[in-house]
Amino acid sequence: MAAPMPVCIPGRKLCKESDTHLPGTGTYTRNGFIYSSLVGTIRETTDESNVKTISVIGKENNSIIPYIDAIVVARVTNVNPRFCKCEILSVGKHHLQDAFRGMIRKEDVRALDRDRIEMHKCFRPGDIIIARVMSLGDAQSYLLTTAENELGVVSALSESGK
Amino acid sequence: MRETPLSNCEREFILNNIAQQRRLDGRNAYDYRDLRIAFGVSLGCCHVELGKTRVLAQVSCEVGDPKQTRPHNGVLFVNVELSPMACPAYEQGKQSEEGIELSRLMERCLKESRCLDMESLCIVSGEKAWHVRVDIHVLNHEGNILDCSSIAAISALAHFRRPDVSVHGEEITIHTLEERNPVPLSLHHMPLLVSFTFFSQGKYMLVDPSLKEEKVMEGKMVVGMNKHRELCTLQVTGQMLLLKDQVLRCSSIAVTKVTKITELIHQALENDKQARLRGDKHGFAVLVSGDKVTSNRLPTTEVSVEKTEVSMEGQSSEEDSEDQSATNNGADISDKPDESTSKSSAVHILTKGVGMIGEGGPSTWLDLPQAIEKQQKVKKRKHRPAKAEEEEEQESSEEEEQVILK
Amino acid sequence: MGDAGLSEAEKTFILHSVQDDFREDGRGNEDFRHMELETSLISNTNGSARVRLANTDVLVGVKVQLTPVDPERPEVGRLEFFIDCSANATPAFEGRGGEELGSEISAMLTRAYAFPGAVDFHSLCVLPGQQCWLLYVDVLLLECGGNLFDAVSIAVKAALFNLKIPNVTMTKDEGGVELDLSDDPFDFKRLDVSGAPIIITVNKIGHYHVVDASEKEEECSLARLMLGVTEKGTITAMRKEGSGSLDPNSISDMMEVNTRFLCLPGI
Amino acid sequence: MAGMELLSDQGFRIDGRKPNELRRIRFKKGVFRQADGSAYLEQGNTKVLAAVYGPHEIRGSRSKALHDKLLINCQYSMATFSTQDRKRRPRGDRKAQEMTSHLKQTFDAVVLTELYPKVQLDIFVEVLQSDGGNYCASVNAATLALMDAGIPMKDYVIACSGSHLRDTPIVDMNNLEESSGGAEVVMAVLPRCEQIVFLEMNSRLHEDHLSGVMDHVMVGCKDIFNVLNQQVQDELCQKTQLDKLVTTG
Amino acid sequence: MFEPATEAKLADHCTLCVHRRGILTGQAGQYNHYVWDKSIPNVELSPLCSPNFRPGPPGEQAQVLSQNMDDLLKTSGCINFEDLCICPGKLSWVLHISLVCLDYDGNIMDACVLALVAALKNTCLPAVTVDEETGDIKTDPTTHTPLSVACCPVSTSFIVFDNNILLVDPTNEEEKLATGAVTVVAEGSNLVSIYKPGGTPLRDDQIEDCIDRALERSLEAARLIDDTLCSIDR
Amino acid sequence: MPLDTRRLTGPESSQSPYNFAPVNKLDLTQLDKRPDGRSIKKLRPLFLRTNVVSQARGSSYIEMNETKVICAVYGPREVLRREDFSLKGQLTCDFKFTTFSCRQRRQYQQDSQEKDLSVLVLEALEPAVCLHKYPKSQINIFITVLQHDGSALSAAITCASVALASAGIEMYDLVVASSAAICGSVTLIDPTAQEEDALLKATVKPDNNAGSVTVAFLPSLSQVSAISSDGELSFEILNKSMQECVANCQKLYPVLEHTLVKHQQELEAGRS
Amino acid sequence: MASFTVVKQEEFEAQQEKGSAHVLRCLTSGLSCLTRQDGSVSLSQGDTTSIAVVYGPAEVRINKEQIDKATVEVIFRPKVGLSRPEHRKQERIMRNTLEPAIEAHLHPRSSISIIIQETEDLGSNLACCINSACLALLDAAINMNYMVAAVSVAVKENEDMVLDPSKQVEKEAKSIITYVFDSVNYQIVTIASTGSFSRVQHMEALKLAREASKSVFQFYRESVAKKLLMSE
Repeated sequence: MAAPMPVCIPGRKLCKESDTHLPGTGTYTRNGFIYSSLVGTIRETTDESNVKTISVIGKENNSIIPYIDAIVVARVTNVNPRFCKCEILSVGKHHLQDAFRGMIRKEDVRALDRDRIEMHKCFRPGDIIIARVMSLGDAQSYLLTTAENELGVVSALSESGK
Repeated sequence: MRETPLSNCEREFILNNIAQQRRLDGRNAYDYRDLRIAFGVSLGCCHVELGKTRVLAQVSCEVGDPKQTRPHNGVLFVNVELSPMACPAYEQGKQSEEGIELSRLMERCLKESRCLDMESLCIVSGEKAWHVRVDIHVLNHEGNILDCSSIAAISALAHFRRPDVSVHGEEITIHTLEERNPVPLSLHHMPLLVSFTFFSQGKYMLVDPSLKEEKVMEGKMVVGMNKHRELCTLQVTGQMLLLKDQVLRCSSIAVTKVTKITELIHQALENDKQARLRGDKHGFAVLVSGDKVTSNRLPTTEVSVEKTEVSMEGQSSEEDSEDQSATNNGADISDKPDESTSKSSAVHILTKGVGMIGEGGPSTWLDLPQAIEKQQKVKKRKHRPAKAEEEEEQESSEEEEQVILK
Repeated sequence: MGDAGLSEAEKTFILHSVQDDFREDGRGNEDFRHMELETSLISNTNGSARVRLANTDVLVGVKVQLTPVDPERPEVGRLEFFIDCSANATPAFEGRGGEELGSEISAMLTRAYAFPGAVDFHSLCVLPGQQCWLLYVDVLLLECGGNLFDAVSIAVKAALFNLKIPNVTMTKDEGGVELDLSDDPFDFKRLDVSGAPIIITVNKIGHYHVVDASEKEEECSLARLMLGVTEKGTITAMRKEGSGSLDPNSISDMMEVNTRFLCLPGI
Repeated sequence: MAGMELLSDQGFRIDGRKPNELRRIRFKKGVFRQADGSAYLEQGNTKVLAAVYGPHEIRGSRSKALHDKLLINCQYSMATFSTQDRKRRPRGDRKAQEMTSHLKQTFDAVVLTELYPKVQLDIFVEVLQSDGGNYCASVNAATLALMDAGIPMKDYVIACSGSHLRDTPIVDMNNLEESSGGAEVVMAVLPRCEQIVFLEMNSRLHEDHLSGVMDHVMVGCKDIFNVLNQQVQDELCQKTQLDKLVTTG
Repeated sequence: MFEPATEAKLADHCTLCVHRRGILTGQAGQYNHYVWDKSIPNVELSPLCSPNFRPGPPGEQAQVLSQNMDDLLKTSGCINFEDLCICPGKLSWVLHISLVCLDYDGNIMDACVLALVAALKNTCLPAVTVDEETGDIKTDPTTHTPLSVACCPVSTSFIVFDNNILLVDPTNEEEKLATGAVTVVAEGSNLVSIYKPGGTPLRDDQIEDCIDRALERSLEAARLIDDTLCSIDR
Repeated sequence: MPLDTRRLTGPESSQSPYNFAPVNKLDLTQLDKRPDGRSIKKLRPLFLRTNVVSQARGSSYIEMNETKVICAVYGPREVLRREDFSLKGQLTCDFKFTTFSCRQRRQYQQDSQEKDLSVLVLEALEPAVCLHKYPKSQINIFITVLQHDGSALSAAITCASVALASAGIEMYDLVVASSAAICGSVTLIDPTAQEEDALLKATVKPDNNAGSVTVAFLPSLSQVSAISSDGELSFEILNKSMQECVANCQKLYPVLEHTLVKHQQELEAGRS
Repeated sequence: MASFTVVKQEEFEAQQEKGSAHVLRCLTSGLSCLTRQDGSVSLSQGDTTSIAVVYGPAEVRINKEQIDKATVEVIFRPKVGLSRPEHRKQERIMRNTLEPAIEAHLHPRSSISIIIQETEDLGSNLACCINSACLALLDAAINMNYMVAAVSVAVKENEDMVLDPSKQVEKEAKSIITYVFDSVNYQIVTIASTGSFSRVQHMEALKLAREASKSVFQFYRESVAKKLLMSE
């Protein structure tokens, strides 16, 4: 980056909210103004229709917990005929300090002939998978899916564990 | 680990047998399994086998303050722990329902029956008294751990000797076992627990239930009694409805059982005493003696080894072997230490009270308490802004209002 | 506290009811609910009281005990508060469930009573530098229908008022001083509680300030201000509770509201 | 000898009762609004509160649920000020835990548990003031609370304690008699069919006296039963009459 | 009123060790074989210093560390417990030693030992006078007497990586991957303890090597402590 | 039988030597100069730094002369116990004095005072954190007081808010706290431990004021997120000293700002 | 048989008292002495006895589950009182000693738990416990990479070496070192020491212990062989 962008801290008033200035990540609006909610550098992006989005970039560029539609890396922990459980290791580029529990249901494993999926043929405990967060799920775990071409198991060991 | 439940047909089978006055191990309804009592080398250590059920009890004591409520008495503490040792169902640490019940029954049997003379445990009234502790370890759970532990506990108490004390005014001296012979605890009587199990609406009753019988029983009645036919505890557990005469029958049976067991205990104590006098082999080493099929014994063995000087040159040899290893697998010893040895001989004193050595340079923690107090320059830098802001605070506050972006 | 599980609709209803100063049980924002108070009902205690504030039911027992003085302050007696949230109030309190709430209340009470004038601490000292009375104030929460802190504090004050401290006779002998309590039930002294504070909680619901909130109302308020106030109108402890924040002015207003209830301490 | 002053030569007990005389019993059902059933009971100076919640779905781990019958969950606790010298904690100590499991056992035997599979019933007992016979008072209070909550039971379950002083059995002991170190027999029975649900004995009692004591305790239970039953019935009648009035307008 | 406090830092790792002196009153010390410990070290691995630790009572690691510290104090003879005695049988000092980990990045053992010794070395005991007949105790915080520390044991930890590579001063990451660990506590030319709790079996020469390095290091570290303490004017 | 089987336990009868030391009384009512030479209205110099705990997500260390507090922030972590599951994020706070931090030796277990303080800190911070951004996860704050020389609570609150900010947790505003001790007519800003317990021992006339106030303040939203007072105070005095505390919070705010900006710049430097 | 040991025992005690003794006290083992467990052993070294039992491979608590290997847990139960930090330390040593010896990866997401009960501590207790644990594992037929044998050596004030010291000797000794070796090429698995010593002493003790360990391994083999023989 060229010139050091101004650094701001939570609660700093950035500018008036208007149809030309929209709040981005790391900000919040309070009676008509955009405030920063992070320690970070201010960044404004202008799209073609000349609308500025004001956002604050903190120490991580992206969210630090799984969010809907995020691409996550996870390790399969156990598998049963209906679903498999896994622990989410990282969200996007951000590696999680401690894992979140996730779950892939049988019907979310792949897009095509879902009714002929056999879980234990798709996953084995220890497999590393890439998945997308479908929903926040229940109290226990996030709901994940691998029903896309670029999603699924990316690293696994053979039967003998070699 | 969960206990594997009894299959229905097995359950049926056992119940049917009981209905026909038969037990799996061929005993009669009111028979005990064979009982074996052994004492350890250390005093107050007793090991009881009731059939396959095994319990180890150890009595110990220490000097402590008496309870405010009973300043003239010692303290007796009974601790029963059902560890996974005994059976997989038990968990380490957390007391199960069963565990609580068991330890309470033991407490009531030993404490509330006042079998131990508490006054005699007092050293200086209101100040110092003996705390006697009975630890009961269930080693193997094959049913009826209750009776087994009560036997173990009481015989351990009878076997135990506490160090002798003498009080001269303020001075309290506790004599080691070498100085003076330890003194036995004074037991008024020997309460024992006998448990009766009931089956099919209390129609059938068995003494000394085995594990399987306990699994199918519907309720249990525990009778605590000493050989003077005094009831010390009475308790009905489980969901069943009893009638008075059933209770009375149990207590009358208990009488005979208790007298028999008490004799056995006395006999065992006597044997142990004789053995000790004769300087004979005693203790558990006998228990695990090589005469059993599954056991083995290696007699005391002489270990021949070269004398010191040999091991000296052994050292030198090892030294060179070391450099070899250092050479042949270079990765073997990381070179970190070498570096540290080479250059870290110099200790850097950063500030008063803060020194450093070795690799890595100063830690992020460099300006911590001691550091900062002394380290003026660092502090200055730190504090200037603070001070500055304090002086012209209005200015700073309006700067706060001002809008950065427009 | 406040786990009535209200729907949004209910919440707005309560909010409105507060707005037009006519709450669901027909009270105004600054009205207390009906309260019963009875004293000396547990014979095993030296002083006891029970307060029933609508559905909130509190039983307090005070026991006195002679203890060695605190080396830090050798010439005064001590108070100790313990709040037990009985499972009878709600199954959630079973086992250790109520401890958090309990410790919160006791902490507030301890604060409120932590000033010299609360009770005559010096009169609680039997033998300066050696023996003093330790007052165990044990609160038993039997049922909670909102506004616990106030109810508890009132019950505590009543129990202390009801407290009978047996007289102690000292006899000097050569080992030191012999203390013996008189076992005559009528040979006792009372404790002066005129200075004892009670807690008054003001809830901020919407933009309005509400006293003696019911459980439902408590759930609607994000922030509440609790004050320990004495008859003299002094404030002995203040604490903001709840996840919301307040602006300085509204705090003063709430304090205003509080001070309007100074009549209460003089029960 | 402790027995002496506990039982005077004229055959009167320390609190002036006759050997087989009960203490005064007062009780009130439905003292709480929030509980499904509740009762307050006094036996002499022993004061107990009982509350019943449920049957409701299992709290905590589902694994506790019993597939074929109701799970009864009890908690026995004593107010810290209830005893002569202050208790440090109201529950959780061994004695309380034991008492809890005894209560559970007692009510498991009498409540028709098979009617409510996979659900839970809470019975909470709080001793406000203890002057002997805590278990008995708790059981009796809980029975009333269960009735107040309308939980089906086989019968009343009534508990009473008894002992043996100077060759005379006594019933419904108070604190002094309990702490004197004499034997104590506690029984919980179904008074109509004389069946024993729970039996406990502490300290020492010679085997020969057992039968006598048990008889007297049984009688004691029946007396208590009559007292309770009488009032419950009366209240019921009054209530039904009220309802009649309401219905008929 | 300051407690002697020291911090040992190994790179990112920091342990704060403080002594709180306490007077043991009463006659507990009197019973010849029921004497209380006069130094009570406790290691606190609070959840603050690393995500591996949860709040609540100390976990296994903390307990083992505390025990190691205790053994060290007892066996190394670096403090003479007789010195702690004020008035035989009646009164004596008790050293409450709390080692609080502030930032856990591996090799806590070495850090603890370093901190422990350093803290011991700058412990000062206020003067105590006992009135004979009344038995009243008077302390004078203004006059201090430093605690005499006989020797200064230094621990050096190695981890075994991938069954044959030895690494000194492991970081948290390295410890996670380690297949074994060796800790040698040396004092001058003597070994106070060798502690290899299991892990992969090692050849004698490897152990020998550890001992060599430990002995070397002990000298340096001792110098570090002394120089540092000298730099504090007291 | 030691009760705590997980720690090495010493004799119960051990006492602090200071119990036997002569106590020097400090009378606050007529005091021209404070023991540490400050004027009545003066704050102690504040030293703050972030990133002190390498393992934590965010951490900070605060020092006001002899009051030293360290704080670390972990999470957002997932909520393990299904009971306290909520779609809104949760904040937990664990406040602890080290055993050696105070004049009297403290216990290892969290005592009631520490529990109380934990709750206070928590309630001071909650309004400032955008919890809705962290569904079904919790953020843990751990605070340890290394040395306590008065105003530990306000130090802790300030420290924690900085730690949160440095952890990159989204917040509406920072939280600054400051405290004051009132004795009779004098109001001591930012009291030391000595002054604080002089206050407790102070034998003031019944109608006289003696107490202390701590206020936590959100400077840019100008909201009070926590307020707590002890001791007997008249309504006016309390109100007045509250305003003073608020003013002091405003003074301290720039220090926090400076520290955090520096922190961020260091990060940037690290990145590029 | 009893008398035979008695004599030995006394001689032995005497020998240890008077000076350096390179004798291993007589070892006695009872395999599968208990019934409820998968493997159980009561071992006595002279008068020091301990009982060790093994469960597993069995189901594991979900929070301890490891997806690639079995969870090995060791519980040491002192005879008196609850377990304190000192016992935690011993537990830790034993677990770290036994864990690599067990082929845990053969039984993923299962638990192998070893419980050791101290029954009589009359010297070299730790060694006795470790040995009994190893035997118990053998008795439970758990796959192992190698066996382990523990031997303690005491260094007296007068520099004398005493192998497998008794309680009395331990009391007087300057330092006690416990070594554990593996059965493949007798390398050092564990060292635990109390009290200070010179490196020369360490090496001497090491040699001594290693020699002794060989006879312990021999004893293992015999015991198991005998058991198998009986079971046929």
